[in-house]
Amino acid sequence: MAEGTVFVETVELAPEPPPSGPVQWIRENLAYSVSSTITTIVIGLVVFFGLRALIAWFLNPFRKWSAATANARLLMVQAYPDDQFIRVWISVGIVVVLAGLSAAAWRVAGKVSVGQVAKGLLSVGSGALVLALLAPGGLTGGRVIFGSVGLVIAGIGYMWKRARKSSVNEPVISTVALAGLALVLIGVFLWTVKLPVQEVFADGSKEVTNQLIARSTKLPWTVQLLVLAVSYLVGVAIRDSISSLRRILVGLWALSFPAILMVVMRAPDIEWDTVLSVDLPIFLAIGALVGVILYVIGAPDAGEWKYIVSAIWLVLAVLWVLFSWYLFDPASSSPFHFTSSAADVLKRLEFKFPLILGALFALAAPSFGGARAARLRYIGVWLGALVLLIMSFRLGAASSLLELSGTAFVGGLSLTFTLAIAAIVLSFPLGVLLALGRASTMPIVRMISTTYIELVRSVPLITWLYIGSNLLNLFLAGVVDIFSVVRAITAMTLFSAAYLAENVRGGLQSIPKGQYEAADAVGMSVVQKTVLITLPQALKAVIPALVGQVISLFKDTSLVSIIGLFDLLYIARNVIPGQSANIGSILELTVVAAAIYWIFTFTFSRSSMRLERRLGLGTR
Amino acid sequence: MTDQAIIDCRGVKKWFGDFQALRGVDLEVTKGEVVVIIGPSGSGKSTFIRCINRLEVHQEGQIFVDGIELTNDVRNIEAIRKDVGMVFQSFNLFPHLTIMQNITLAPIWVKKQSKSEAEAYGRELLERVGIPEQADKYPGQLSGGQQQRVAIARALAMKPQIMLFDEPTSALDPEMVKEVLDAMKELAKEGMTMIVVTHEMGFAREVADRVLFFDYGQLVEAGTPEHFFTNPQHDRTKLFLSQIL
Amino acid sequence: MTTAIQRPTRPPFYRDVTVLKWVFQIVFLIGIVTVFWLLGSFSIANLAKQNLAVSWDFMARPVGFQVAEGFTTLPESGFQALLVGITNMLRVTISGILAATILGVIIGVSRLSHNWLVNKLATVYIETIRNIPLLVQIVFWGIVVSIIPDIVVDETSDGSLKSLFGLRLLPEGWIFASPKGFAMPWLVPTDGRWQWVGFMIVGAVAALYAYRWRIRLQEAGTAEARAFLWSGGVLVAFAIVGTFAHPVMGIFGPVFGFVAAFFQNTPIIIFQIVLAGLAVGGAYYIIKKRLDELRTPAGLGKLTDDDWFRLAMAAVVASGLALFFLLQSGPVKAIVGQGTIFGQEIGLSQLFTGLESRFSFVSGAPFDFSLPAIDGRFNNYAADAGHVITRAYFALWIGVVLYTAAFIGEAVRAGVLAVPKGQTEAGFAVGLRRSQLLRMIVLPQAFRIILPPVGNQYLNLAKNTSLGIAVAYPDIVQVGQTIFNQTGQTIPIVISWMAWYSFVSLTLSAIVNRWNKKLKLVER
Amino acid sequence: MNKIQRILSVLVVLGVFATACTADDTAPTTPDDTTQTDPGTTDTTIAGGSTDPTTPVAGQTGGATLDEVRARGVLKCGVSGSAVAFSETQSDGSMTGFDAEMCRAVAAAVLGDATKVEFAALTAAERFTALAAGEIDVLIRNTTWTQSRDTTLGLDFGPTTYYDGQGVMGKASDGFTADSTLADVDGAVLCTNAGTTTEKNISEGAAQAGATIVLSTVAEFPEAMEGFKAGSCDLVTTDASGLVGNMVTAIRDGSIQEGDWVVFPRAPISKEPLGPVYRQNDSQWADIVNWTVYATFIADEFGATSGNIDSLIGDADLNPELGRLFGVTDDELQSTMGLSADAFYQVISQVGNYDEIFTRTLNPVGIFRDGSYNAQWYDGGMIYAPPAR
Repeated sequence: MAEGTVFVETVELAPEPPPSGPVQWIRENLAYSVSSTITTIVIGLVVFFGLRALIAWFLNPFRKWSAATANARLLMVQAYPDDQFIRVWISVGIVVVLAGLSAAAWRVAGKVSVGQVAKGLLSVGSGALVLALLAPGGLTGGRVIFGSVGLVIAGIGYMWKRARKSSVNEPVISTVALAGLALVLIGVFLWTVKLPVQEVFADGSKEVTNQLIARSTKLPWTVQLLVLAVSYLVGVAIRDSISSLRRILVGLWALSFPAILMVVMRAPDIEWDTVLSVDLPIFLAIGALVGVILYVIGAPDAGEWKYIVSAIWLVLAVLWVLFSWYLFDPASSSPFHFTSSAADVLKRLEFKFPLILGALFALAAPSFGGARAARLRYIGVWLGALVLLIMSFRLGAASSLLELSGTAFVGGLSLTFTLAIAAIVLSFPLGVLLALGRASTMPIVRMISTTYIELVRSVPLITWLYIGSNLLNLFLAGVVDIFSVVRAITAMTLFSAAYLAENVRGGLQSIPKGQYEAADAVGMSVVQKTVLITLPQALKAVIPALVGQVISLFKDTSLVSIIGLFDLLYIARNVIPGQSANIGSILELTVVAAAIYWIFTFTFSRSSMRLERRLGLGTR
Repeated sequence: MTDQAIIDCRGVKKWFGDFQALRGVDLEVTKGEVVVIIGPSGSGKSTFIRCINRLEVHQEGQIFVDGIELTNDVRNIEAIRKDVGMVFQSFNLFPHLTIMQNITLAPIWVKKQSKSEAEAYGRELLERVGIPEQADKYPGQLSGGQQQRVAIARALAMKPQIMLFDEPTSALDPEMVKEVLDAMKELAKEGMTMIVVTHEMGFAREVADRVLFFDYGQLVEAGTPEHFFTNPQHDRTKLFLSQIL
Repeated sequence: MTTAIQRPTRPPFYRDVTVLKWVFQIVFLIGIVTVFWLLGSFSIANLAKQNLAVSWDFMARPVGFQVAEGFTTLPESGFQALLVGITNMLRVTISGILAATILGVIIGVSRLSHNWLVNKLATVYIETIRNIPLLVQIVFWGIVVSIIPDIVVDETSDGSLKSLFGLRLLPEGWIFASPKGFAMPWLVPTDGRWQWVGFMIVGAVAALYAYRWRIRLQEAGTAEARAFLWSGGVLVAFAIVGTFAHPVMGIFGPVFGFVAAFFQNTPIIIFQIVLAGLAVGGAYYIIKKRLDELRTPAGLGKLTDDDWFRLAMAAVVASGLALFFLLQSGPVKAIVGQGTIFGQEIGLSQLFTGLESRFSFVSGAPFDFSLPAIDGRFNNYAADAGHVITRAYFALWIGVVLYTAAFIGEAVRAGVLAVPKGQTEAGFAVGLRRSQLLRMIVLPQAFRIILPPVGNQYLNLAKNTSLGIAVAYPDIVQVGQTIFNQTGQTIPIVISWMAWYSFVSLTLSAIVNRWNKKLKLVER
Repeated sequence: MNKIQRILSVLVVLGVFATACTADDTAPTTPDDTTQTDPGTTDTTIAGGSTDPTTPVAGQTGGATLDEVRARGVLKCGVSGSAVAFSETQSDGSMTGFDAEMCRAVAAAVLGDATKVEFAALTAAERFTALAAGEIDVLIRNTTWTQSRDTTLGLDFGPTTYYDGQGVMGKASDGFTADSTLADVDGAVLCTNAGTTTEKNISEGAAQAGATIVLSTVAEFPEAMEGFKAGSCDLVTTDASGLVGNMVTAIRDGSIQEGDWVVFPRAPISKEPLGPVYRQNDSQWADIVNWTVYATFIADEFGATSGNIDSLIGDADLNPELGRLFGVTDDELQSTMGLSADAFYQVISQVGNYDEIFTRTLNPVGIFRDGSYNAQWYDGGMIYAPPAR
């Protein structure tokens, strides 16, 4: 055709924005059909009245929130002495520094678009506004301020969102800048927001006044925030020059937990003359002897006798520990040799455990030895492990310089964390071993592992905690006293190991058979196959499940309150309502405890999701 | 080179449950020989070569590799696996290790070579299979043909006397088959003793010293490629060849 | 080149893979046994120092404490107290599983809803509930129930929840809510219930047949099946007829009596032989099945050492059991009801005697409809009217239900999302509505993916009922704890706990596995 | 080469064991000196050793708790940590209350310093195990002295420091008065915490009085109080001291008026003598704990307080009994018990006498001595110490 039809005069370059605006949004998301409209209205009413009741309950002047704010420290660390509190801050500081450095080393900094920020502002602001409007009662000052701040934030967000539509290239903001802003805001809150604090008088009466949040802690927290910022910047500065920064950080994280325990709970009294007269000789003698043996049997041309020697060695060492420890004690009238504390047991074993460790190293020597350099490296690892072992014995057996009033252990949220971390760290090797045992071709080993895993998993944790708190004492009273927290950790470790084993087994099963065959075909030993091929793949595959388990273990620590450990829940539920000033505050404190748990668990699960996504990207 | 058999199988039998996979296989392979095994799927060819490095355990009969009998003896198994390299149908590269790590893993940990020594040889091998530039990548970043060539390099890194190939090209796209076969031909030229399970008749014709035909767990027919492809004796062989050629 | 096949040379034992493997395992086993032996001897010695010895006597003795709720609140013996704990645990578990499933599906579907409000509400629910320890939630609900008037402003004086926003929901006096718990109408079972249950078992069989019959009809193409409707109808019909006709089942009374007498009067040696025979027969069956699976033309010589181990284990366990039954008449007597176990006569004979008495002719309805009532000057719920949900029960129940439902909701959502998008599109393409699509296309397919995690959640729920101890709900853990606080018999109580929970876990996982298998078959 | 290596390594392994074994043999392994067993331990204990193999396990002879405490330098005292007015953990983590003061008194006697106490907060369930296993030296945790506990647990009970009795608290609006009896509770929902003797007492008591009650148990007593306030419990029962404490606090809070709640019956449902508990068969330690308690009684009896004790002992005509007790005169008996002569002087001057302790800790929650069993014997109460001579 000669004359075509022209539909548009000029070609639009910029696309039309999709229909938007509040009305459109409601039409699409709340009222897209008759039934959805009805649902929205009904649910909306329920939410409206529910929220209103909830807010009313929270703001009710009869609520004893001051019981929580006044006892904030009790909830965090139970009875930690005032003059030693700097230790707690140092511990927090260690974590903060490591967190800052890690954030830099793993390059968590990302970009977020202005649109997303605007959207966030809009929803936070309107949320605050809605809450302020929903609150029953008149327009009192606090509510008006709260509501108007919300309105302003929402307004900024909305304007920003509208504004960005005109620009083609969406601007981005660094998440680090946002995080910095958040830190500044937290700092400002620390110095300005007032919360109820109670003063208790001699006759038992009390007065509640609003005071600055955490009068005594605002300065330390501000310092911590600064430390966080500084350590991040330091991390950014050094991450390119130190190539193994990530590996070093992983090691530091691993060491930080025992280090913090030592700092906070023990302040170990290291007797240097003992270290020089005992530890050093033990280290030199055993280290050198075993080193020589490892050098000899790690040689590539050593025969099978190397296994036999190591096996006999291991059996002898284990028997020696068992028999000298319990049974063949000529001086004891009963077969049970009593030692009064774990520290004493540690002292008694300081010489014997290195021998067991040495035997284990000797058993693995043929797998990891080899050329001269490899053998020397292996001996280096052995010496490092020996140092750690002897150090932990020395530090564990040393008496504490720290005098703690109240119970001898940190309680509250710190205990919750201690339990969770200790249990997950300790259960990890056990769980991996159990998983390998269950996947093993050896029927007796498989049977024992399977029985253990199934039995432990079928019985609830609380019964294991009872077993820990009652039976463990019964089993071992007269041999070694186990501190109640350690008993709980033992029970949780044994419990969590079974679940961990099942997770790891899932990972093991996900490894294709070809991987085993390939490893076999190049002549790897069982140990090599497991350590070099199987476990790295299996563990990587189960990281999400493991993180999930950490989260549930964190929640499960609350069960120790039933066996009377002073964790967060126990303090909230028993100790604080047991103060004569705070009788009747149990519901408030339970809510506070729930909120604390929620904050941590929610943060964990969100970050684990992010981790999963990152890992998913990183595999290929 | 002597006529001494480097692989000597006598009456090898193997069952999976009540399914008999091998029904008494007798075979001798001399040093430097390239043996190609063909046969319909399920005929036991893979099982057979997997018995040679004891990935499968034969139940009756005897297998000698380089004069060592395959038994439950730990020492013998160790020794034989160092001597026998294997390339799998599905590559079986270790996905969590780089190409170089894949190749040097066994020399370092099993042969106890030093790392620098192993890496030097590893680079040489990569050169030989034609992918020197991929050393620091991960298996997942390579094409199938490249992966299989890495697998060959990995097997060669142990300096084996014998190489086993279990259908090395059947998981590959057609255009990648050639690069793998070229690498194998190169190897054969260098005088490596090879046992190859494959459906690549061209390869068999060109490279093999001997072609074996397996069916129902038995060695049905053996012969030189010319004899085999031009004048097969057994009816089963004829039928099979007529179907695939 | 024909070389004769020789016998394979045997490697020296210290290099033989098989020998090494077994030596390692035996050393390992000895190590484990030693550790347990040590622990055992320590605990016995330590108990002796406390003038205690492990004993199950408390099972037969009066306990001297009151259980807060259960089929009896004044148990006569430790055994009965534990039994109360068990039934209480089952009450929460079963009703909790039902409620959590319903709520979980609602939550899961809401999470997928296009309605922003519904979607967000479900998300908030899940994120709140999942991230707070269950124990904290149970404690919270326990406190909340005890202070209801603080929260709900009750307009009526008697605590009866009659209306919402002025709207009458239920007839007056049907549901009560007060800090003392909740009360609702209930079908209170009477003596006739056993016969009625017997009647319903027959009805269930009939319903099953009806179901199959309808399916057959449909397959024959003669009629639309409505198989569920039919079988349900049959069941309802039986329930209604049974309400009046249940005394018919009384004829089973004498039968049960005869069985009871048989167990009571047959010489015990017969049962011993039968049980020993069963053990041997079972082992024979297992071994034979295994051998049949492994049979090779070359005979048994081709068994791996693993197989040998299994067979030997089966044989050893079976002969051990057989010997035990033959030599020990006590346990056998207890099983058939000629002796006592934990001082209780609870054998088969007693079971059938009980059934006999319950099936003898009784007239009247099997259930009474009963409305809750309030009496006394303290305005308590009358004990024998309606059904009262106590504070502890409610706190535990609502805790585990809300908690489990959050996880079930996530499982449902994941399962639905796992159904390929093409299915949804195809469903829309043939003109299904969204709800129909969900019900008829998506959920049935998602079910297969959902079942394993949900089964796991059921198990968790069953185990989590043990947290009732935090609100003093008398389940087996709480009752057991009270017993060992009084008697010091920790070890027997712990063994009872383990036995019971293992039993529950095994049963539940067996049921879930069966379902799983069934679904897989359907798939083919 | 191979052979030489083999022999060498076997020799080395055996050598290690040989040296190790000799090291082990030469180390003293006497049971009362376990701290020295292995090379590498320093002898930090004083004579007698800190860890007699038999001590902390109940049912054996010995007298080493004192030495153990001395060696440790701190007294481990088991308390509740959440019992209003008896042992409260304060917001700064310190322990206050009647039981905590008694712990301090023992520490003052043994170590001369009332602050050298390590409080172990224990639940009802674990308290006896903790004591038997040696986790604590003495248990002062509102624990009722009963025959069964005394005879079966391998523990002994010291003198009663507080005579408590189980009471019931009801609301005046339900018609209860201080004169109500158990017969009046018929038909009520009665709340208490599970797993204690209170539960048993009330069911037995109500049954005897012919009243049927609905017993509703909670896990922790504060929850029972919440229920009582809200109405889910018509009555609550526990030791009268706890009831009064809760009532007074509620009155002070303004949540109830004086007289809204009443505690009854006049004669308690049960006798609940509370006092220190220690391991059986360590009579030296038993004497120390008992006489520390008695010292506070006697000081109260003769009017010696922390305020006036210094002027008292300087006084020439000091009561001879007090003189002996405070180690002023030569015929003091504390040294015989293994304590320093001024042990009880330290108790009174640092902690105070019984009346001071009582007034300081229990008066604020509304518990007073006058007219109760906890008055001195000459005031008609039951606080009565054997003479110090």
